[in-house]
Amino acid sequence: MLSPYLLLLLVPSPPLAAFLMLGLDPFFLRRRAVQVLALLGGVAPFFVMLPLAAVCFGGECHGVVPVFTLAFGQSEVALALLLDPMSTLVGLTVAAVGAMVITYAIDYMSDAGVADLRRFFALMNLFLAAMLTMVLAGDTITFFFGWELMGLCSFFLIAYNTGLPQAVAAGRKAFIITRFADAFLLAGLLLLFLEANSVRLDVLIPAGATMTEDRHLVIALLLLAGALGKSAQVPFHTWLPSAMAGPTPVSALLHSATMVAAGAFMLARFSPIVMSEPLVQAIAAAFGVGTAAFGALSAIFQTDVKRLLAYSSISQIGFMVLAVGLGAPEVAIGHFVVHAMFKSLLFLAAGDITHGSDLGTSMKAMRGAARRRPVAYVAYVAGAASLAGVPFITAGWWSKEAVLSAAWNTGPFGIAIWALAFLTAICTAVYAFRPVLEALLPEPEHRSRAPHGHPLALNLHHRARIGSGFITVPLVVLATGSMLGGVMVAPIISFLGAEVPHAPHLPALLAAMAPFAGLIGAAALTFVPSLAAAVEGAHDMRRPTRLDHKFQIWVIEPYIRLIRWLSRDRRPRDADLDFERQVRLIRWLSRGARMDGVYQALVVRPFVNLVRWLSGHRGGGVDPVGSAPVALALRLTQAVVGPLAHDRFDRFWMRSANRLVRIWVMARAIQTGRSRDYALGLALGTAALLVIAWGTTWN
Amino acid sequence: MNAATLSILLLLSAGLFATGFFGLLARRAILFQLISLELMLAGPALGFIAGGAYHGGQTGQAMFVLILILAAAEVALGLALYLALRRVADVEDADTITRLRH
Amino acid sequence: MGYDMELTALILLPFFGGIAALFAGRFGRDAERWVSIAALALALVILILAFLTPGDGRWIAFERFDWAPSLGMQVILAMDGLSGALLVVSLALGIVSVIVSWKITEHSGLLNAALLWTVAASNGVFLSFDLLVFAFFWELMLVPAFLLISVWGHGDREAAALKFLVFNAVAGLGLLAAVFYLGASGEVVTFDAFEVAERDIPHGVQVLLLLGFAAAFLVKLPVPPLHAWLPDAHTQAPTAGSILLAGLLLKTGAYGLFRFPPMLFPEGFATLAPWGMVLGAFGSIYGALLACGQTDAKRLVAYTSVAHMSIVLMGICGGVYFSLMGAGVEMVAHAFSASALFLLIGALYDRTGTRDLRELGGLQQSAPRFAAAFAVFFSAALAMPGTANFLGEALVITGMFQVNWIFASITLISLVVSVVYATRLFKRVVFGKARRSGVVEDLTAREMGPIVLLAIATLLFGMLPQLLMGALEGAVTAALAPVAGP
Amino acid sequence: MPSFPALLPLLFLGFGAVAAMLAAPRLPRLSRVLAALALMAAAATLAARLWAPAGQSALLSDDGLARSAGMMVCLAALGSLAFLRPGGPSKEGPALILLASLGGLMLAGATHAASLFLGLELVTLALVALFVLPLTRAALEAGYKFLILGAAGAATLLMGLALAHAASGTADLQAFAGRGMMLGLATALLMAGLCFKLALVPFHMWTPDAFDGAPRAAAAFAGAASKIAVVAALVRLHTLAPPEVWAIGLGLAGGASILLGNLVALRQDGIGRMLGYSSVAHAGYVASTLASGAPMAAEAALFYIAVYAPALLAALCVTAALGPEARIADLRGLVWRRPLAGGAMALALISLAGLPVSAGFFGKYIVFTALIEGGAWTLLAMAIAGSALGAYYYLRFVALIFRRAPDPAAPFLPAADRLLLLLASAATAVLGLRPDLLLDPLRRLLP
Repeated sequence: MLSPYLLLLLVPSPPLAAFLMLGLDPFFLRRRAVQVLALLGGVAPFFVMLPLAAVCFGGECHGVVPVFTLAFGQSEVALALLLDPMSTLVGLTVAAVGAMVITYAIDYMSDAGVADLRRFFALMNLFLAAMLTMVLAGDTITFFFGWELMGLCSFFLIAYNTGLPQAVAAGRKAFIITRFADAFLLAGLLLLFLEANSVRLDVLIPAGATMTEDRHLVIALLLLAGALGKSAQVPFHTWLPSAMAGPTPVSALLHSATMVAAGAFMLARFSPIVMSEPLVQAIAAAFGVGTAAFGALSAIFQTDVKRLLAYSSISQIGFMVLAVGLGAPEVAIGHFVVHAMFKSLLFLAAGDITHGSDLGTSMKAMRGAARRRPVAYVAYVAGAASLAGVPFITAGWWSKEAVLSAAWNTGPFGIAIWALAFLTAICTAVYAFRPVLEALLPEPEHRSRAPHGHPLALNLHHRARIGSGFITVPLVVLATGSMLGGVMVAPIISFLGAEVPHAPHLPALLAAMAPFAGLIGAAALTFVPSLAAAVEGAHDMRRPTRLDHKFQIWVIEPYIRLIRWLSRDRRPRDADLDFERQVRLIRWLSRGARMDGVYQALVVRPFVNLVRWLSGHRGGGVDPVGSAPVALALRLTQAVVGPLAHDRFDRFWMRSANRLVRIWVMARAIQTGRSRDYALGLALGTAALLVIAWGTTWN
Repeated sequence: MNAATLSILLLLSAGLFATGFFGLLARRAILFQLISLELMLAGPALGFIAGGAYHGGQTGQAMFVLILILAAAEVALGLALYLALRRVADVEDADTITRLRH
Repeated sequence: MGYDMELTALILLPFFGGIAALFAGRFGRDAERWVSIAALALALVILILAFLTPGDGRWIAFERFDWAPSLGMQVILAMDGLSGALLVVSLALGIVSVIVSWKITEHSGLLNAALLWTVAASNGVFLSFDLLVFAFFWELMLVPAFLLISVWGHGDREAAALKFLVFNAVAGLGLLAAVFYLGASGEVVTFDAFEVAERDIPHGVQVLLLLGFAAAFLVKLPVPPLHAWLPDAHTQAPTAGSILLAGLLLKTGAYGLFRFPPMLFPEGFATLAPWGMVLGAFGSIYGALLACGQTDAKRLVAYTSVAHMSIVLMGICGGVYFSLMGAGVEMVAHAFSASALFLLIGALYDRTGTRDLRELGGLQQSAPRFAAAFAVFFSAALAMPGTANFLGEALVITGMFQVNWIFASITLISLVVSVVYATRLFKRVVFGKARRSGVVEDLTAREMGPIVLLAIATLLFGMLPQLLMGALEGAVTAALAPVAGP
Repeated sequence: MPSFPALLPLLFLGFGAVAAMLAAPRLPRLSRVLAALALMAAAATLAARLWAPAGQSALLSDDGLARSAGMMVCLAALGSLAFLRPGGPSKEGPALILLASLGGLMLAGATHAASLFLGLELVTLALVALFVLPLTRAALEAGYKFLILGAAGAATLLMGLALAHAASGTADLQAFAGRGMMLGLATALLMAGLCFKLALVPFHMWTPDAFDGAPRAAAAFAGAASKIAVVAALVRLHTLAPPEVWAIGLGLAGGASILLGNLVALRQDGIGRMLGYSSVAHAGYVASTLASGAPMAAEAALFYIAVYAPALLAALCVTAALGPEARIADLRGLVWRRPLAGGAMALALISLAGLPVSAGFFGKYIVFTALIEGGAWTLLAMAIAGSALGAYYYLRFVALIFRRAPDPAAPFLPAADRLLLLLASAATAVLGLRPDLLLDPLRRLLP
């Protein structure tokens, strides 16, 4: 009898088939055919997952389907797909979110050309297949295969708008940074393989957990680094906000709900290995909560909805990493599921609201949403509430509460972590509600004076053609999930085999208050004009704004005192300097702690210089994203290196050749052409021979 | 004839040879170079005669005759060349015949 | 031992096919091309038949007969999985290169002959176990390749061809001297590698001889600082030349290194292998960095070849099962992926007349098939899992972890840098707007054929690695045994 | 007492020379045919008697070495004759070639001072005359230099012979087999004379000028036929006399020749001069082979020079067709204009460079092997360095032969030239595949 687990093989197949059919060029496909194929490929995995999930929830939840076996010398490598509670849950979530996003994209992308549409959906389907493969992987090779393929798709999808230099540069940045982190993961996985002599997760994880050598620590750290990179955790986070240059469905699926969170999933997957080292655990928890706090703070000061959501993803995944670090991977998975729902919802709703606006995805484009796109706006509110963790009625509250409780329960350090996480929760609520409140503001005047017709009319035109059900259904489904999904959190955690952590009443109560505190903050930032202007102005060097008095007293003043104290500054206060400092603070936060600049200075510029030095070529243009310092550095190095063109070794060889030519010039001068000189040669030769003869026959 | 005489004669022949060689190196006129060549060939010829006289065979004399004949042939060729060179290139000085070089 | 002629035929068929192609042009349009393809296809069929007949375990096929007995020269042809895989590569790339140069009408008879002779000579290298015959084919390979570059190349082709030849011929002298020494130093003059391997050569002599062998192999590989010929040769060579250069000639260096040093000089190899790894580690980074700095697309790919072949060197010198297996896989994988990239860039050059990255762009919009093909081999260049390149590099890294984690880390760094250059190439060629190049015509059916073939090969060996790894098993174990001994 | 058949080749050549000279003024074409027939007859006789039992006379030895070398001399002379351009002021070329070959045959078989000297002088004087045949300024210059140096060299050799004769009382070359300072000095002088003919550094100065200025066919004779004869003489002699003198002297001269010849040829643009310097270098390989003292040195040296001859003949034949001042640029696209000439030239240069498929590869093999067997590591290093340089400059020319954009002007190739190119290329290619065809007989013929 066929095992029901064989269905596992079918899960990634539909999107893969869709990718192949869409990607193979010789087939001619019309627009409608492309959309149908894409939709089938995108939705089918969910329906394949359903019976599997049923089997799994029915209790028989450990199925391994071997794909094939490789003989590697002495060791055998068995590739397999694995069905266990974790992969079932995550797979189901990914399949569901993927189906929703692809459905949504049918409408959203409808004004693209057929060729671009094919490419887009081919890649989206490939991504879905890769992600499902990774989630269901039963061995490290398949796992890494999916993992890397996701990265590749991410590169292509961010750079979907190939004519846009920022998009291409953002794609490269994302790819390079994640690939850098993946190198750590690969190293970790290979070392694990060498330790356990197997790649099968069901063999390797128990084997890995029992290692007691230094290697264990190294492997755990390597895996952690890989996870941090993929999940855009500090210090690798810079790629994620840039990645928002991709289309909104891409951001919704890859760069929030699924791929980015894969790092947390990986940590949960390998938690028996990673988390049996207290040091690694502590590092993970520290990075998690630090990233969560940092991401939330940065998100507050964003003026672009998608970037805001990107920082939010960074922050929320920080919570998942924190949970894993606290030794509660099950809680992390719970948050993963919930986060996937509400974050994709937020992206989809925001995308729908801002679609076609000539303000792009700026916060201002949200204005008037309630009137223009009521469904999307309501969905957005639901998502934001879930993100902020409005108690009881949203799913977000349940999962976040589980994380906070886990922190509280960990002991004295846990309480510190809890405190930080609690503050983060407040910040979360602030940024979560900012777009919601922004949308209540009146629309800016110049919207209607868009140069190329009325964007709204354009959108309506497309919608009329495709039917807005493609937009509405995903929004409604995801909104429902974000609100009511909370009831699933506890079953999920217990299904994964862990206790649902419960905190005492006081911290729980405090945590429940956080969203409301955040709401107030958000209202202040939105409706107090000077504050709003300050946030706005922080992004624009040329328009410095004086901040509101109260904000000055409560936030800026302590900060400046702190800075003065830290830098031992005893000089009298200088208003301009103070102002400079406060602008710098906000700008620092809003640009993701300037890690981009740090990377630029520490990695990119030396790298480019090295390459230029080695290859000595006159460079063309470089990344337009923040390329000014690079260009300057290039100009400088060129002035020095320019004359020394080419590959150093090549130059060495060519110089030797030239030297040989010089010797040649000297050598040929011997041949003077005078017969007397020739005779002299003869005489000298004879004399030499005579001397030799004399010397050798002397006695 | 004893060994000492042979040595003296051989030294003489070597001296003749060396003188000829020196002439070849020192003189620039083609004609004198040809004369030096003759001298160079005379050296070994004397050597053969001396060797033949010392050892008492006919080989030395035979070689002497052979050398004379070939030296004559050589000089004949040389003179012919000299005339041709004068006609074609109008040169007497061997040092100016340096068109082929390097 | 059976006395079959199948292995001999694998060398002679392309050789005589080349002679036939030289004169076939008079008998009809494109006759020389069809003759060439027929010869190569026939050889491929013979090869496949040889695969299907059962061998003696270690060798799939084995032939031995006298060539010039007074010189100690025998024809010893033996094919195991490694040679077999490389022969498949060689014949397949031969066909590809004939197809690619279909449009070249200038002296096409000699062109096809040169292509076929290159294939024949490298087949000889892959099969010969008589060291003198090996050296013979080794040197022979240079001549047609030299012609390919210097006659049908671009730009300053003579200088590039000469540079290629001088580097390789000079380095080949080291091999020749060592081979001659081995032949002359025995009791009877023999170049039979199996017999030579039995000899007890003193350690110091082994090291010296190995240096002679390594000179030739490392230049051909090439590994920095001996790589200076490669970028020029690749840049100026015609597309078919680049394909054979990257796909075949470079592999002969790797093959030689894989096969002979562990077999003939086990102790000397053990002494020098760490230095080889250092060289490989340096080369893998150096090549990758330089690839990042190129503005000529072909030069860029040429430098990636330097990086990848350095990884192969590291794998071979690693001397453990995984690294050797990885080196073998990487050799085959790189043959396909680099050839394909050269093919694509060549096709682009035919259309736009430029390979300058600053002038190219916008393929995605104007030529989607082109872009898709680029995407596939772009993934291979940066060792995406699923391509054979990943398998090779991952195996090398695994092996390096067993040997020395520093080398493994360096390989990983080179892997990261590969993303930088690969995305740069992709950004400049496929993305962006068409700059000077204008709108580019998409790939034609004739160009698609080889590309699809190469893509299938790259992905097939990546997804079903047993196909390749099973074949390499014997050679890997053979290379392993002397080093791993107690 | 030598049998009549042993003398037959000499007779063929001698009478042929007389006949050719008589026919030359009126019937230059007949003169060429006669000369060719004489050479063929001599070669055929030698070939037929190749395996006959060895004989010995007072002056000449009739053994395998003499026969095989003589046969090769005749064949090489035939090759030179093939592209000796008829016409010009003097028509005695074929007769002179026959005389020179006669000298070569004597040199190859010489066991006595008289025959050695006679052979040497015959070759030198005939070559001088051949050099100046066109009576152009360049030819006269080359001839003059060769005459002056050749005579000086011959005198040096004679001085050595005289010393040996005085020391031992016999003019038989066996006289050198003794020991003592006198004999050592004699050997040195003898060696100087032979090194001159072989064009070893520093006795080589005449070679590039001759290859440049003299008719190519004459240069070909000087480079191929005469060198074969000298190598045969060296092979015969170098085992006799004080071995260290030979070894050190030949080793030094050979090593210097390899380095200097290859170095100076490096960037020569004149094809003739390049071949001249390369001929110095190749003579260096031969000399260092003999100096190595390996058991196989004799056959290696003969094999090498035999393999070198057809390549040189082909290269010079093509050069001759390109005109008196052929430069590298004249080769541009030659293979597209004249496929046979271009192909033969390319094959010849590849053979000189020692790359397969060409006899030169095995020439390199045999030289390297001899050096390894003899343990001459310094010479081996020099040979490797020289080959490295050689690869560069030969292939520089090959690259140009295959350059695209053909020049419409195609050089004229008479039928004899074409035949020569075909045969020489065939020999080079066949020996490049089956070196044992030549090496096995040589091995059995040499003592």
